[in-house]
Amino acid sequence: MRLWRQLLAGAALAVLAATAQAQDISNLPRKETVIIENPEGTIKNPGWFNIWVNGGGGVSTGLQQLAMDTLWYIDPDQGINGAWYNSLAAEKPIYNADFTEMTVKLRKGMFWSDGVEFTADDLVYTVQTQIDHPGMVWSSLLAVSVDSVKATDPYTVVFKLKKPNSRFHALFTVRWNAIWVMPKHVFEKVDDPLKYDFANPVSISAYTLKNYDPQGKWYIWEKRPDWQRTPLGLIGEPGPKYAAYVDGGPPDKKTIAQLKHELDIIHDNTPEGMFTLVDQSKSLATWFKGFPYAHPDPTLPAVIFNTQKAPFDNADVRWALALLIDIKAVDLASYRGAATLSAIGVPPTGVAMPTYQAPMHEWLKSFELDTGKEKIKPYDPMIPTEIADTLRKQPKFKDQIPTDPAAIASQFGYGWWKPDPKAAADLLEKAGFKKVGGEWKLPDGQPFRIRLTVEGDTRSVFTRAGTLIAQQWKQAGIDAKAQPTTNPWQPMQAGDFDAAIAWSVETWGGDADMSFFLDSWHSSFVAKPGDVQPARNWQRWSSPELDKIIEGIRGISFDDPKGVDYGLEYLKLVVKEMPTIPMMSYNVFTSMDTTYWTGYPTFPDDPYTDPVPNWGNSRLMMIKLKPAQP
Amino acid sequence: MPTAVLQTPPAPAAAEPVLVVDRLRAYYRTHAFGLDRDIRAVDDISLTVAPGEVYGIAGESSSGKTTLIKTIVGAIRPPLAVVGGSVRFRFGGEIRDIYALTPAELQTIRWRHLSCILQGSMNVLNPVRQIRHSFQDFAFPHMGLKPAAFWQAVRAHLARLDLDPAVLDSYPHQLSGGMRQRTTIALATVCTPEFIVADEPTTALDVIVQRDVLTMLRDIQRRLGSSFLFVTHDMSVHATVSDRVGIVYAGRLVEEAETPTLFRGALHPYTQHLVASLPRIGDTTRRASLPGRPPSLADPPSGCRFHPRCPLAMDVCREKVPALVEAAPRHRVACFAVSGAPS
Amino acid sequence: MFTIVRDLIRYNIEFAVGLFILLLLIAAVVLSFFSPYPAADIYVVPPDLPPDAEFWLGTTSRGQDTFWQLMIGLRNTLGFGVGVAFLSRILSLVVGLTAGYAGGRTDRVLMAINDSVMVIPQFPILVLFYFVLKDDMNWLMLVLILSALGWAYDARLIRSIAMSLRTRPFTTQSVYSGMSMRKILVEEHLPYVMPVVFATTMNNMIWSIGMEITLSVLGFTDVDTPTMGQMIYWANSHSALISGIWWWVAAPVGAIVILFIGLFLLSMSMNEYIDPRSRLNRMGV
Amino acid sequence: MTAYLIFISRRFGQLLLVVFLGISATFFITHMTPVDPVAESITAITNFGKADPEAILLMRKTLTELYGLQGNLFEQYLQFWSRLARGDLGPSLSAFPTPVSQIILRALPWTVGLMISATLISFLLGNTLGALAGYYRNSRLLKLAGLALIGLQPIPYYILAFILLILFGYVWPVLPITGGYEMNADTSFSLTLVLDILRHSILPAMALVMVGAGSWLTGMRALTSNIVTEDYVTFAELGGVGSTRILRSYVVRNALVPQLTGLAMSLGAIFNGTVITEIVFGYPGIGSLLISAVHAGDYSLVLGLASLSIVGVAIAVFLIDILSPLLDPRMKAE
Repeated sequence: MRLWRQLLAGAALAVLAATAQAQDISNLPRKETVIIENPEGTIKNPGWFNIWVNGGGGVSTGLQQLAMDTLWYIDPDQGINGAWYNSLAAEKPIYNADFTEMTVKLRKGMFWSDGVEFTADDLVYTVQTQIDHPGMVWSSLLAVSVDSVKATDPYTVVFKLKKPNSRFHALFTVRWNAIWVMPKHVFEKVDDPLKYDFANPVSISAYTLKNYDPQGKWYIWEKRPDWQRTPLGLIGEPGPKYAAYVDGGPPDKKTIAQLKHELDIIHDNTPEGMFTLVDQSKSLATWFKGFPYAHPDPTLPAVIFNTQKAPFDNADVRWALALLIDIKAVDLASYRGAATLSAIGVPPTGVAMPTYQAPMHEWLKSFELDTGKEKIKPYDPMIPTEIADTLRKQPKFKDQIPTDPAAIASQFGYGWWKPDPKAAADLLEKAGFKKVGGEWKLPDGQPFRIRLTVEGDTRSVFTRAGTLIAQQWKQAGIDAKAQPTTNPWQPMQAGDFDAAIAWSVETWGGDADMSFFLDSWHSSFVAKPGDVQPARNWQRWSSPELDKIIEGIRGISFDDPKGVDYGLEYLKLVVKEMPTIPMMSYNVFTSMDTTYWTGYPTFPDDPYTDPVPNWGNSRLMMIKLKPAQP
Repeated sequence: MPTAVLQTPPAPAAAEPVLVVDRLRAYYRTHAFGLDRDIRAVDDISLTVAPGEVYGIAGESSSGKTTLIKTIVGAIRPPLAVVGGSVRFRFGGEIRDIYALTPAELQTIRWRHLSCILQGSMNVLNPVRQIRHSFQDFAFPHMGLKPAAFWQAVRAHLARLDLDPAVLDSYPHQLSGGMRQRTTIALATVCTPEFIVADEPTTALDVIVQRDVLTMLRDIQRRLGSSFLFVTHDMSVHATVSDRVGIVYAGRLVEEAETPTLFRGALHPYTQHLVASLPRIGDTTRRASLPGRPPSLADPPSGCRFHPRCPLAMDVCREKVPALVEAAPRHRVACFAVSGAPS
Repeated sequence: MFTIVRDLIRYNIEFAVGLFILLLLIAAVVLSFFSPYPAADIYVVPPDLPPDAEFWLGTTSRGQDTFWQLMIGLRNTLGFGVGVAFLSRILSLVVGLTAGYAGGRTDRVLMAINDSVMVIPQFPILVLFYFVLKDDMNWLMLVLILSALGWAYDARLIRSIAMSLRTRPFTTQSVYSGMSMRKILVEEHLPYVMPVVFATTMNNMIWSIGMEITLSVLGFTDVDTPTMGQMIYWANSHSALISGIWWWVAAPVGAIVILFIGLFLLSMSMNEYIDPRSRLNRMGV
Repeated sequence: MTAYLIFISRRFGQLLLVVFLGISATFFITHMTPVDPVAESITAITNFGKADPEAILLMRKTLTELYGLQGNLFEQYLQFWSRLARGDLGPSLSAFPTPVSQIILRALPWTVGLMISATLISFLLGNTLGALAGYYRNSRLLKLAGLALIGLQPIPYYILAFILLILFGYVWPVLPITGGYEMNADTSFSLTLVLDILRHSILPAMALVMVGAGSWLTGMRALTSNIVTEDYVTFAELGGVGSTRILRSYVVRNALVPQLTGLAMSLGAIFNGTVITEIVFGYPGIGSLLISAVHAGDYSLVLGLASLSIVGVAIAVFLIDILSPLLDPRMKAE
């Protein structure tokens, strides 16, 4: 007993000692430090900086945003000097006529943080080393397309390709990430690049590693004194002297941390968390000033069907299920209304809005669907407006909901499918289904059973959407049930699922070229049932028309205006076939605190980049951020 | 210390009594778990014990013996409650009313002046500690000696009782029942208390062991000259040990006399029965066993509590409670058949 | 029996309160079958309403009536905890008493099994089971798995008591008086370990329900069976704690706390009654 | 004495058996998981970036070979034991080629430090209150204290932790809410570092104790309330032995054996880590490591952690078994 008295006394003392201390979260000068959430959370193998090997080290720990670089960037939004800009490359890629050769001109006077100049040798080494070491991240990508690579002079590299590839440069064009260049002079000294942890990474960008948590919870980067000698430096001088990427913890905790001004940028949050911040923080910046606040990433959450599995191989069934969804309810249940809807197969964001969404909007209004009994016009352009009206009724959002149709379109989307149980029933009957005692039966008499795979707690909004969609299907007489799993990509790769809420469409955002995701939808990549399906055609759907479109795109250069026409063709095709039910943009609730920093990207004032901080592209923020306090 | 023991002379019977129990009433008051009643375990008992005297208390099991002792030594835990009467000890010339004492005072009296030997010696010693610790806990605080002197005294005491000092280093479960009981007795007597209460100290021991223990008790009592309150249901034990015996029946004292008197001329039918049931050499007649069983103390029979089983029962016995009256010098009995019905 | 209960209520406040709580819970369970809404359906009422006359415990951000969610959740959680506790108690009593009494080879074999179960790290195993079973990882399955994992520890506790009981004279006596082992264990030893069993039952229920909640919070359970854990999971994934929907969290937490205080009071008063050495049974003066 | 030695050696054999059975069971359950480490790794690589299906198929092949996952389950099982026999847990699959042992050892001290202190504090607190409550049965104060702890105990740990976090991190911001030490702290040993670490451990420890003490209390209370009715306690009271002494040397001393078993168990079990503590307070440790390993299908890491806790608990059980005859002399060494 005496012992525990002592222990208690000890604890009490500890509390005193603790409270006596100052409450800084770090000993860095706060005014010169920007603190950013890294969604990777705690890094399992913190000391691993070899980003070319998947060694359990972090990627968006600031490593790819602030220390790595490569030839080109395409910004998901406007960018500072245009969406597509040259980084280590001096100019755009130069292809030969049949796209079997690509020449790259490199910038002069770019230096690694250890003072060695970046030259063509580094690029050649990057490509060759990865081809030679199959375990490396981009090894296979390069191996399958590169025949040979050589430097014709210190600032020119020529790739000879195994087969025509008009999009080869995409490998070196950052959308979230790309193939980062390796420092030859460091790696050539190690005997096995697969086992090398690349401690104290030399940087080719404006920051270098200052310190990191051996427990993997924070990484601190410091502005390079010679930041001018880096591609990022060429765009402008970075504001923050230090940038810390930290493990934010659960949403509620991040929110508290930002209210305490201990976390400048929250990567993503629950809608409620975001609303709480809007409600309580006096120093908040968000992408959309008002509702829905979030940044729409160029990623398209959808109901993805396993089209190799009956009855989901039948377009009528897929359409029926689409018409049984009340998107308004889903939107309110998942994003609490804070989503940008999309009826078509391209994320409603960036250039896609003018190039695809707007023109398709007109086409959809007149689009007709044959239910077997009648022809209906399923498209409802009024839905976003109705959602806006519903939200406007809630006092706390009242004055934040736009009324101008254009604004509504850009924030809530152009439209979606009108719920139509009757048409859905017709379609199911057309597909040979029967309704027995309020229960839909397959043609063979079995109950119509759907397990809708959703991602568990990590993406709660998807879980919410899935649960509600399952419920709506259930109410229509289908044995539907949402099935949360911690990693939906697992069953989707294995083809072990009925339907899932995930995405198989990702675009550049800042560029109209669809090949980024569409190329992988080619029938030649569709795995046999039971085999592993490579990214991204999780629906395992293919059609001759689609193949034609894809091959067409392959045949033209990336900046050929015909690309947009192909894009529109693809969009119309997937509307008819409905291989996935596109729902909305992937809205990321990124919130930024202006207590210490200003100049965050916002729409429409200055949408210069995606604020979502794990994107390689988000490095542009460093240029625009200015201290808020002297 | 030892010398002191040797010098203590046997106290004269006429001296001031060391214990006076006056009209003691102790009931179990229970108000729970389906039972809501008073159990009159000790009902209006008065007795005195002279210095150096061994006062025996006899009676069937569940007649209230144990409770009587608990009450006398002041080990009173709910639901047991003292309803009336008093218990006074006379230690070193001053009178101590056991119920008037503060817990602290009570503690100073225990073992120094008043110690006990309990029934069921198996569990009276802390099973997980060596016996030396018991001596340490029980005796050391009361003897006011330096540790060295203390242990020397303890060893001497054990030796005097023919106990190997090695018992100090053994655990209770390592000792035989007899050994354990002897150790307990050694423990109870090491402080040479004026008054020792022994509750069925020899029960559950086999006959031979019983004898040793009894002789040991007797002889230690002689040597210390302490008074004993000796409880057992076994009349033969009383015959050998007690100077005076009180018979308890259903919570009341029904007869009290010096041992020889009691065994030769018991007056109360119940006592007569107890005495008669003792085996005697050469006697072959069947023992007449007493009909019926001891009454429930929860609602005892009206009048004389023995009447349902009494061969001499009269009407008056059913209505009136016979008082304990002196039938002969130093011989008290509570029976209308002896004292005659009240007019 | 009836008089006992009556007097327990009359004279033992702990029991009275405990019983009252228990009745409340039973009422809740019964009530849950009359819920106006299907348990798992969402957006059946307007979301985020604070408690008022119409919605006694307010409504959740999923448009569910917190009160009815709580009733149904209580039913499942209670069933869950009791199920696990009951099954695992039986296992641990049988193993613990037998091993402790029999000793020797029996003891060694039983303890080898016991320890193997005991050392298997529960949490990873549960998570793994979730991955393996996926859709089949329902409420009942979890009950079985947890019971299979949750007995070993208490079996040891009971064993250690049984071992010391064996050295008591009354055991030896009953052995000589030719009682069968079963009889000795059930009639002589069981009452002695009962208080501990009661205590462990509580802890076991706290453990199993806690496990269920932990797994739920991490999203490793069946979201279609509302339990306390599920309520907290959903509340948590809607940031209820910080967005001021406190009733969504308070309801299940309050319920659980009350549930366990009730259990505790009951087990406390029960000990008084069952423990063979509590003064009452020794009153045979 | 020799009997005791035989007993120990026999128990040691049992220990080895238990460890073997436990680890084997975990091995097979682990390999039942449908999660495929290669697929996971590929997801990690391609989820965001450019993905060329052809390339991905090639990647599968190379990674499967690299991770040494070819060969059937039984072969892998043998391989596993032969490696383990050499004390090698193999390379982590989700952090290839870093050795599992290195990853675990990095996080372990934090878990051990936090858990041991938290466990001991709750043990002492719970048992002390439990013993007192069982001995002084009608003390109002103790009843209240007991109820308080018992009321805290069932509160879902996640919620309790968060409430503490909000109270001491936001409402009354006196304690740090995240990490094992402040960001950019100089990790070379110094008083400031120790204080800093202490400071960061207060909230997690507090939460653990709050939920932990209750069960000790109830257990101890039940045991004590039995023991106080034992003859040797009554006798000691008649012997005028002081009540604190009775409580300590008679009551507690006799109740200690089962409780110490419990303590040894929970000390052995600390290698399970405390996932939620680590999640809520962003505290370093092996708990969240385990979760991520399970998600990533990183068999070798899961097994490494599992084996650790298996050995931990097994040894605890072993120790308590060989020690209990010394604690309670009545138990003969069997």
